[in-house]
Amino acid sequence: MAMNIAPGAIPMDKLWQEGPERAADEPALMIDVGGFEGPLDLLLHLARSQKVDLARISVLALAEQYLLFVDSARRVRLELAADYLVMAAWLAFLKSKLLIPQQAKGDDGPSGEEMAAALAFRLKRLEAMREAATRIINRNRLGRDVFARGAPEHIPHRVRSVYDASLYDLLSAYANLRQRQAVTQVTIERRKVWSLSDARELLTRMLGEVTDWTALQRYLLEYLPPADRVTATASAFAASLELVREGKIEIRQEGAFQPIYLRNGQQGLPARETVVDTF
Amino acid sequence: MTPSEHNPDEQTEDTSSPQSFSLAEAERIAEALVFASAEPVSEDFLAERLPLGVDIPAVMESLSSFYASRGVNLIRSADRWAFRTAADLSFVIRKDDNDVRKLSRAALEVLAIIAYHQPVTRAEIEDIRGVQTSRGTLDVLMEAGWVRFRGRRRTPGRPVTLGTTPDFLDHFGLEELRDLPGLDELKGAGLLSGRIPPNFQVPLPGMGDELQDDEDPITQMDLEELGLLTPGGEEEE
Amino acid sequence: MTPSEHNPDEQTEDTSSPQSFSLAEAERIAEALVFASAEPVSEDFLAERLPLGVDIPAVMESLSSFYASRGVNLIRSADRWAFRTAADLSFVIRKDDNDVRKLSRAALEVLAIIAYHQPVTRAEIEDIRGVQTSRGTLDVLMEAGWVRFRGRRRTPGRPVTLGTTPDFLDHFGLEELRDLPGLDELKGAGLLSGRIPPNFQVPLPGMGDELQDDEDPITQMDLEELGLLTPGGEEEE
Repeated sequence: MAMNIAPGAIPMDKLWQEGPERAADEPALMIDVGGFEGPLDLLLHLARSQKVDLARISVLALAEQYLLFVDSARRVRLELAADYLVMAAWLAFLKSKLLIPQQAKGDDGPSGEEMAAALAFRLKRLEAMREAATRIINRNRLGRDVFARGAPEHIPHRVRSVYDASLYDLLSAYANLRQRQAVTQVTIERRKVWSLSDARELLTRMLGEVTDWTALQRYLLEYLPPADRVTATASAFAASLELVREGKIEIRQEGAFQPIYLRNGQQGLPARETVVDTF
Repeated sequence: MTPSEHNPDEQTEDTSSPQSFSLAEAERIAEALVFASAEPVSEDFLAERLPLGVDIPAVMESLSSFYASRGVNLIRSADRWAFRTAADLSFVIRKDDNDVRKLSRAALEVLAIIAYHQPVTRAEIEDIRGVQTSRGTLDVLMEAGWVRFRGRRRTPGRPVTLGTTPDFLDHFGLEELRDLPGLDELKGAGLLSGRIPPNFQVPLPGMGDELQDDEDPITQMDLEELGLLTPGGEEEE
Repeated sequence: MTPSEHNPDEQTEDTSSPQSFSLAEAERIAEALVFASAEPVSEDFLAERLPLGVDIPAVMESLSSFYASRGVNLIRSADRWAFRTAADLSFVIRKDDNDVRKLSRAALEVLAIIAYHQPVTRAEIEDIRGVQTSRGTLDVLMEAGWVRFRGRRRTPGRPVTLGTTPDFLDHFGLEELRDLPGLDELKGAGLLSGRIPPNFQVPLPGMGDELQDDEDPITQMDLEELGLLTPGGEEEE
């Protein structure tokens, strides 16, 4: 086919082509995850490869690209940081929302479209900050393009005080001191576990304003390496119980070993009983 | 052989009466004070050393326009004044042992976010970047003297807010924060307006697999206690 | 509005042909070079950086006479050029010769401990630092006006408690003591690194001036004992 794009013409394409003929020792992924500053950075990179204005990217396509990336990373047993996996779970959730036709309006939190718009906004904002950073650093910098008096004669001082010290001096002196004095502890090698607070944070964040029953864990576990699943399940379950107790979420299970459904507690009311006064 | 003639009559005694004090003389003194210093000099500092009643902003404006076309310019940054070599001459002056700090990409990004979004909390920076700020990135920026703790946000937890310093403006040749490149467009595009609408939620960073220092890992024991693992239970695949 | 206009046409391409290179431009460059240099500058140094054929002595003479009447003079000494404040203005420059002194590390540490742990006694400071605090260190902090006696602890020996002053807040740009960064922020800024013991805490400084329950006010007698007032002396505020 004449229109066929040569493999590798778009560098990102290599990523998705896992030719079976690839030598076993050849790295399957051309993307070095270490080169990315987190999942949002990776998403931005993928979005750019769509070669359209960020305002017009297809979030669905983007989510699919990302999930594909995570899948292929897992296939070559590339260890991905939890951040990437959480994003994968969230995108899988988003994808399912985007694919399911919108239900009755207004009763179940943000629609898939709204969530997609939020993601697009964040990508745009990150890109804008990147550009701003470049513009700042390319300004005429003191000591590189513009120079101060090389042989100053007198350093003016602040009014009133004879001594000078910055807050930074003060804080680093304090931090150093305290750290010096802190008893050195024997460190035991960390076991790879998801702590309760990891799980708690994760659940809270993923659930967000989602008010309909969702088996969120399903999305998450799918993207966790098998070795992490037990610890993640345990922690997530324990954390969800804690969140239920605090009234932050509600939980439902049809029967033993059935999926656990979660949703935001109290439909936006604060966890504690609130006395509603009339003003 | 010093060309600076010592004019005794310039050292007027009655510096208290402003009208007897010529603008030219005020300019000489202001010029000398700023010129002598490597650091920018505040108008307060000048006011302390100039006779009462001297219109310092006027003196500085006049000096600044006088120097505008010269090899050395009088620049204002964060309401402080400094002489700096003209930017177009950098090609001659540029030194080989240029000691300008190299910033990592992460540090640069964090610096930009702090500059454009200040006062900004660490959590907000992470929200924008979608990744935890590694330890030391902020330290680099603070040590450079470009970023400082500003205060605390009056929200639960009272998180510390960050902002830039006058040295940041000086280093990047900005007169004030409003001169940040593209600030207005970014604002207009709603990209600086703090938070994403509250019903939008995207997972935030913070899930780094490293345990926080103030938490302990869940142990096998804990899991057994919670009834999540049968004692000695096998791992399921 | 930066006064340093970037005039692209000033950066002439054909710097090799001396006649096309204006004297004014040579002056601008020479002026900037002398200004930015940490050492007095030789004419050879200038010649290396200016186009061939530029009459350096003429350029310098012209600059030097231009600056002769200004607050800053361009002077030659031992065939090298440097800017110096006009001699007749040294009275302004040297007005107060008390150079700002940097606080010693010990003083910074003690100050920080007082800030975070106030009200704190001398013994407690030594306990935290693990070394004795020399007399001079506290004196320096008192002299700077950042530390004050708050009261006496109601414990055996009734040790004097120390705290910070409003000037301290002012100098470090804090609105209140509670603005001092806490453990998380110190960690986040990379100021605390590595593994930190789980019981490690950074105290949240109290609200300030009111005496705590176990503190007594300092009396006239106390001040006399501390040698801060001569017996019967007036109280200074």
